[in-house]
Amino acid sequence: MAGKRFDVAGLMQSKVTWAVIAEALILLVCFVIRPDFFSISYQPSTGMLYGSLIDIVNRSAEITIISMGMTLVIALGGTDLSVGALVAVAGAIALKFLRWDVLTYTTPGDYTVYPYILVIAVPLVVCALMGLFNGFLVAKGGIQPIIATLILMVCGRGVAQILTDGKQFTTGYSPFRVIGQGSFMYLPMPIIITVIVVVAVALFTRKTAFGAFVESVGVNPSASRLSGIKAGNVILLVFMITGLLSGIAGLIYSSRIMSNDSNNAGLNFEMDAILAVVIGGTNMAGGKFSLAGTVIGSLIIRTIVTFVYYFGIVAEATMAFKALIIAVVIVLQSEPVRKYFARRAAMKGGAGA
Amino acid sequence: MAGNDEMKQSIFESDTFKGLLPFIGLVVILGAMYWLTDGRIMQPKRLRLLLSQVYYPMIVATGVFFVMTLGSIDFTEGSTLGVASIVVSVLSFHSIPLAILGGILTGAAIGAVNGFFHVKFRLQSFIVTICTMYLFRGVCAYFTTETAIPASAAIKALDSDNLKIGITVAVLVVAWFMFRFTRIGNDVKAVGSGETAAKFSGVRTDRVKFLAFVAAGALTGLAAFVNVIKVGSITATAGNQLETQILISLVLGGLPITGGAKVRFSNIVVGTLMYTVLNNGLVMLGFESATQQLIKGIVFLIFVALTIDRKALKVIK
Amino acid sequence: MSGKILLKAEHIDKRFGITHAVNDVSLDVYAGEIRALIGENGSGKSTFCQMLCGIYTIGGGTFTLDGQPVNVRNQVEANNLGVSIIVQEMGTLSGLTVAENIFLGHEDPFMSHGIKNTRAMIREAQRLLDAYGFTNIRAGAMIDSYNFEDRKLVEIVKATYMKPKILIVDETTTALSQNGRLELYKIMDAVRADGRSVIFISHDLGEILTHCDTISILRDGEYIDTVNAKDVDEDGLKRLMVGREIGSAYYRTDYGKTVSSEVVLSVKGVSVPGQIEDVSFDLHRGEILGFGGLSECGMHEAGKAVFGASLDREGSVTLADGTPINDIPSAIHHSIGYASKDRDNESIILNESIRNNIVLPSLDDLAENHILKSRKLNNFAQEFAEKMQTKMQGIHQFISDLSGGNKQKVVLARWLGKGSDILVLDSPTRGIDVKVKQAIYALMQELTAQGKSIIMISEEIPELLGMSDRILIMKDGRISGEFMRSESLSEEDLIAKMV
Amino acid sequence: MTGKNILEMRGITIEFPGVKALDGVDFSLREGEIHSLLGENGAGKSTLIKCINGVNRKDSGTILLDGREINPSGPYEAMTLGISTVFQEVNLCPNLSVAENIFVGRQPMKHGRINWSEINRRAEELMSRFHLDIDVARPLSYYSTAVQQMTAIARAVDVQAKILILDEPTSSLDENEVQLLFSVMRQLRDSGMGIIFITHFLDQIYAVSDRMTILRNGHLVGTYNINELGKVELVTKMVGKDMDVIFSLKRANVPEDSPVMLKAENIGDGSRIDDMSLTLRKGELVGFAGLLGSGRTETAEMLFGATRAVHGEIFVDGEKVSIRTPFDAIQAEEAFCPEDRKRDGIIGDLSIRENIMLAVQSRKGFMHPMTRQEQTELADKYIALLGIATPDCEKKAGELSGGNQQKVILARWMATSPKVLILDEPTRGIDIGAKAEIQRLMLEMCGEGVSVIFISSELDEIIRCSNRIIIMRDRAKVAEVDGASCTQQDILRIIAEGAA
Repeated sequence: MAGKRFDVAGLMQSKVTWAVIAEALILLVCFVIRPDFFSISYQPSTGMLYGSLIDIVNRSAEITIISMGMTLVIALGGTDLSVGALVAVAGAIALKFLRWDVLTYTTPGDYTVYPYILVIAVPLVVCALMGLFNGFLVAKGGIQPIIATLILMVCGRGVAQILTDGKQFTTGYSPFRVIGQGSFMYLPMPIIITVIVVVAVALFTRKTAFGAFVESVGVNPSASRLSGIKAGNVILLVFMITGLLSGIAGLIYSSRIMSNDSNNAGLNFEMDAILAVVIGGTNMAGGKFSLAGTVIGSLIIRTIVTFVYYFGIVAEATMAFKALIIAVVIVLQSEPVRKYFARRAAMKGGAGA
Repeated sequence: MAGNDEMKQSIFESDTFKGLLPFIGLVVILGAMYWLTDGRIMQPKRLRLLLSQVYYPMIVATGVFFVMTLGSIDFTEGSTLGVASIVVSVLSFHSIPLAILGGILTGAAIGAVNGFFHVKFRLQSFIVTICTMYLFRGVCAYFTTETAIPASAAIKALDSDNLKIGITVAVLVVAWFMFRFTRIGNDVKAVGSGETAAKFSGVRTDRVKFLAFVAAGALTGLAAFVNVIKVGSITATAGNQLETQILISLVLGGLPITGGAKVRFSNIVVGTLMYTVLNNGLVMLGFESATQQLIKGIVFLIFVALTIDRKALKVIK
Repeated sequence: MSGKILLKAEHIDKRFGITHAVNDVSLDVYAGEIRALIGENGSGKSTFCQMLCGIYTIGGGTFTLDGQPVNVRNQVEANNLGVSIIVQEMGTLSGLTVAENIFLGHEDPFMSHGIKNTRAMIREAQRLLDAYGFTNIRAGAMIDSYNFEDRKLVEIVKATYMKPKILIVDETTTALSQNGRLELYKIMDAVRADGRSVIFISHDLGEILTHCDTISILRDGEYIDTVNAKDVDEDGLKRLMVGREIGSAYYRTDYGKTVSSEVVLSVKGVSVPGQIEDVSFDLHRGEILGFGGLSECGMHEAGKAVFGASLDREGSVTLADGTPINDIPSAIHHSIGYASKDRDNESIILNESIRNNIVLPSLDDLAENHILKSRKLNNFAQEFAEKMQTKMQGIHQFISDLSGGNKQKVVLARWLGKGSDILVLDSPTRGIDVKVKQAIYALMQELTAQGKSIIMISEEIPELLGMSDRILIMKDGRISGEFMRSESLSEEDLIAKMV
Repeated sequence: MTGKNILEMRGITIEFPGVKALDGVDFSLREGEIHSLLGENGAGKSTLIKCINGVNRKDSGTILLDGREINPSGPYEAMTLGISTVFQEVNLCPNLSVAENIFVGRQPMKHGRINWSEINRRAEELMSRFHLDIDVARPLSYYSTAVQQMTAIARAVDVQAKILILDEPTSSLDENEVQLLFSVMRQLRDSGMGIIFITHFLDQIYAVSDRMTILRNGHLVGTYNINELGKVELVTKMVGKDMDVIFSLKRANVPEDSPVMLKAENIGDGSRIDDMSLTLRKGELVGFAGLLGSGRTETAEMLFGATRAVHGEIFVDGEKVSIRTPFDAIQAEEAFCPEDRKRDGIIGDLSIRENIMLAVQSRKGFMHPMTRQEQTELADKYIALLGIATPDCEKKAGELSGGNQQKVILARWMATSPKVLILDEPTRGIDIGAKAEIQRLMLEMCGEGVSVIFISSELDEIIRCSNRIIIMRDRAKVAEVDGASCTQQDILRIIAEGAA
């Protein structure tokens, strides 16, 4: 009897519960308004399943992937504001390698100038290095993460533009198209990539002790150091992972538009990723993190946007609408509210017993 | 013990040096720009242009200064400026004083929303203000996407340096006075340095925090008035990226991101000036915007590396 | 004493760099007395004597011996004037024989036509040694063949054989065995009996009290006092030496003090869910009310509750005039001060200057028409930081640089400055070293003497027993026992109520 | 006094979800005795009582009343069997009269109507047995708590109880009332009733009871005659921590030929400590005494690599080691409990399990993770070994008391089985029980061959535990004294005045 009562209170205390409830509620509203929101159909022409739910997951790919890294950064007690800029950088480099010949051939065709492997690898390596640079400023330079990453946030897009001479390339190279628009096992490729990334990050943090180290450094760096954890290396690695994941997101993004867009690619991604992590129940002050929560957080953000599009709410209000719902979720998750509900749950449970 | 450490600290680590660094930085950047532009940047016309870009960021920065002294952060300046500008423009057709008042009240209301959620629900200001940033940017976009909102001719007629300088200086003087000579400054600093201890010393921390956000909003609302005078009509991009600009300005000015006792009022003035001079100088030198961003990033990096207080690594509230 | 001043020191002064080793010391040594000179290390007693006998030059002031000024450049000159010293460190020269050491600088009687009559010298030295009873020392042997103690004995001979008017014995006894000491005491007694004087420096207060007539105390280079050995005991001397009590005597020693029946604060039925339950007590004027218990017994929360700092508090906390205390600002406004157990988080603002930490609660009082003046704040902070003897570089120093004890002093300075009449001190001496503890205990007594009341919450039972007028023991959130101050109260009594 | 057992309980076990409230407890009550039941809150006293009167069902074990097995299903059945309970909160009706309260539920009837005069007469009789001359017709609320208590007892007595259970009856009584109650209790005892008495007040136990039974964490500690056990021993038994342990701690015995385990030669950090040397032998405990800022902590930090020694050499177990970071020190099998537990020791938001496994894991490197099960086993082992008070190993370490946090940190390091353990103020700010336990653990580890450096501001504990004491002053070692032969005064003097 006591056990059960505790569980209710405990669940009410958990932010992840609230995130799941919120997502369920939003979907429920969608269902009530438009029952066909949930329909999924097979489209032979593209060989893909099609439907709003698929679309939500597909479109949330970039934020989900980035927020995996962001979860770790936030668990360390930091933030990474540069991820959006890195998305732009990754796209710029990929397109540069695909279309180095842009001066001679003007129409984009199904070809690449440099080997495809470089098109994929170089952006990822560069983004990982830029992440490492962030990590270096934080771990070795002792600069607060928010400021350290602000530097790349400010000049990252500049770098992307310089790399592409301020030009916007387009490409028609079909293997590149696969990343963002292809399919595998009836599912859009970004979903597959997202699943792989989420599983990889989850395995890496939970099947090794890395996750525990991240949490430990996030809660108390000094005690962690004295327990023998090389806090600096943990920080470096986490920022590098985040950089790498931003690179992956950047490739997906540019593959979707088959182009690079240094000004708008990844715009506000840092904010979305941070929100996803926070909605997912990871505390900004660092410590315990929940990757599953983050995935749900990211889905919530995307669901809201899809909802807005789907029901034709004025496009201009999308942002306001999104903010409003997120605000509600976050308020529901806030400590005073959770405590209030936990107390009520405990009281009810107690009365029942 | 402490004494010894102090003596062993290199001059670069000393607080005095760090306190002076923003000033040195400003002089260096001014000097470099003067030299690189062959003195063109100091021409009266250029100088006026430069100053005209200083007014409203400086007013906004003054408000944000209080928030950041708390150790909090505010990302809403841009969207607040946008929304408040719309209000000012619309009201300007009725009465100018009403427009000013409306702008300030709009800003204060947005600040109050931020403060309320930050204080009542114990949410990090970071998160709260990201949400409200989206929210009010959305509101701003909703009203301005179709057409830009024009302001009345009457308000545009006010465009004079004297007025703008007057407002800016008045804001700075009043804020400086409050920060330096009243309880407010002390309370804000105390909360930034140690919230619990401040509470146990009798500071009404929740009220202080709430008021700081309201002040930041109200000043942004006032800045919106100055902005409207200058631009005359409001588009969807009004105040875009202002929050980042203010953040960078204040950090360049030497404001520790964690707030607290080491903030100086001069951070506002020096930081904003430094940012604007750098910005203008780079434009005058004819750099592309991409290169400008890169240079700004590098300058910022150098400054941060030199000025940051490494002892105070902690999360932003 | 005999009343005749043998040695008169006037305004003696000496600096080593920035250290003021001896600061304007004036004292008289009478003929026929053994005068002890005591003080902590670095109090300047050795320096003082070493100036007298020419080891150091005199930095300022004058010594007058028997009406004759003494300003010598080396020990030999001093000897000639009748001042000899047995120094703390090794005073013999190796590579010389015992006899040569004894007559160093006074070889003249043994010289004839530039040739030293070694045998005569040795004979004379041996005679002296025998006369002193140090028969095991051979005057012709090299000094190096003797151990430290024997060499000291040789020094004694050297210093006294020619009957100096003033014999200075600087920390010699520590190097001597019991027998050696007895010999030395005998020699000192003989000097005194002869109407000459001894200046005796030692750390062993017992020895000083038994063998000296008068005792002069120096502290930090300054002359403090001269007392008769008969009139003081060791504790008294220690007090004079360090300027405060040390050792076990730092708690209160009074028992049976009657506490005023005037209630200044009354706590009724205070509960904080999960922390304390139904706690009621009265605090009287001028009382130290101790709270004890195990860590989780709720006593810390009780302290917070009094200060209005508890969330979800039930029950009432009222002042004598019925003013309710429900939140921190009203507590502070009504003269309640609070020093938290969690000093770094709840008491001081770590990243702030000492000044701002001290003035924080008093800002409203210091403001004139809501305007604060820097100078006023500085003076205020300076005054109370000094009152608490805070060790700091200045009031603008950051408090994070201070030691735990000094941080606590700043906290107390803050509430002193605020003029709080009721102080809630939670674990006031936690993590603080002995000297500061003493200062805090002394302050608590001083404050209660002024009619202020203190609630002292402590995990240290001796502290509770030592300082409280009344002790409340808490257990599981309730008050489980009450004890009045009494000598017969033991730790076990309190523990029995705690567990 | 030496009457036969009227109540015997054997192997009583009661489980609540997640906890064993009682675990195989034996208890017996004789005829004509007052038997005190003692234990801390949560020790299982109330559960035992509730088991006797049928409120709680036992999961196993037997209850014999006068040799017959009983299994009361509730207080009423228990009462009919002759077991009456007076609870802490008197469960009477304040609006009814004293007499009514005594007879409620079993009012004497006469011609189908309640016989009021009979009730009042018998009630008066009962009360007068307790030397209480009161008007039994008045409502109960008219009287003091003591009378109410007596009424409850009277009710119990009138049902011809053989066993009377008094649960904390004295907590709301004043001294005179307590004496009154005691005299009633004695009277009832002399009439052959067996009384089980529960109270928190140790004095009262000694004043009134014949025997006592002590419970701890649901286990039986023992049953004792009242003159068998002194107050301090009693408390000791109740809390399970030996208060006397403090006085009986024996410093570690280090053989003459014990090898040197840690040797530091002229180490210095370039600013605060210059030229510090020390040796530490296997199984030896060396205390560091000195004021704060005397260099104790700085030295320890250097030995552990928390601050880097810029010169000098460190040898562990005869081998020269390079210790630049704590990680190196852990590889060299050192362990360090820092002075500031909150800042440098405990990782508050993580669970006890994670806190304990941290050092072991960091020594292994993160690519060789321990499984969840291994972690839990490790944590549970040390929770049990060190007696960390927690429901399970998943509780957040930050929510523990100071003493338990310190034990968690100690467990973290014990789990690495270090050769050298450095403890900086391990007993600061924790309560006496935990202090004693930590000292005991420290000495036990010495006994197992671990070399310990123990830094403390409390001189008596340093003297009590150390084989040797290094005294520091002004950031240098000024003296090294033998732990067995020095006194507090000696150390104080050296601290105050420097070495003689």
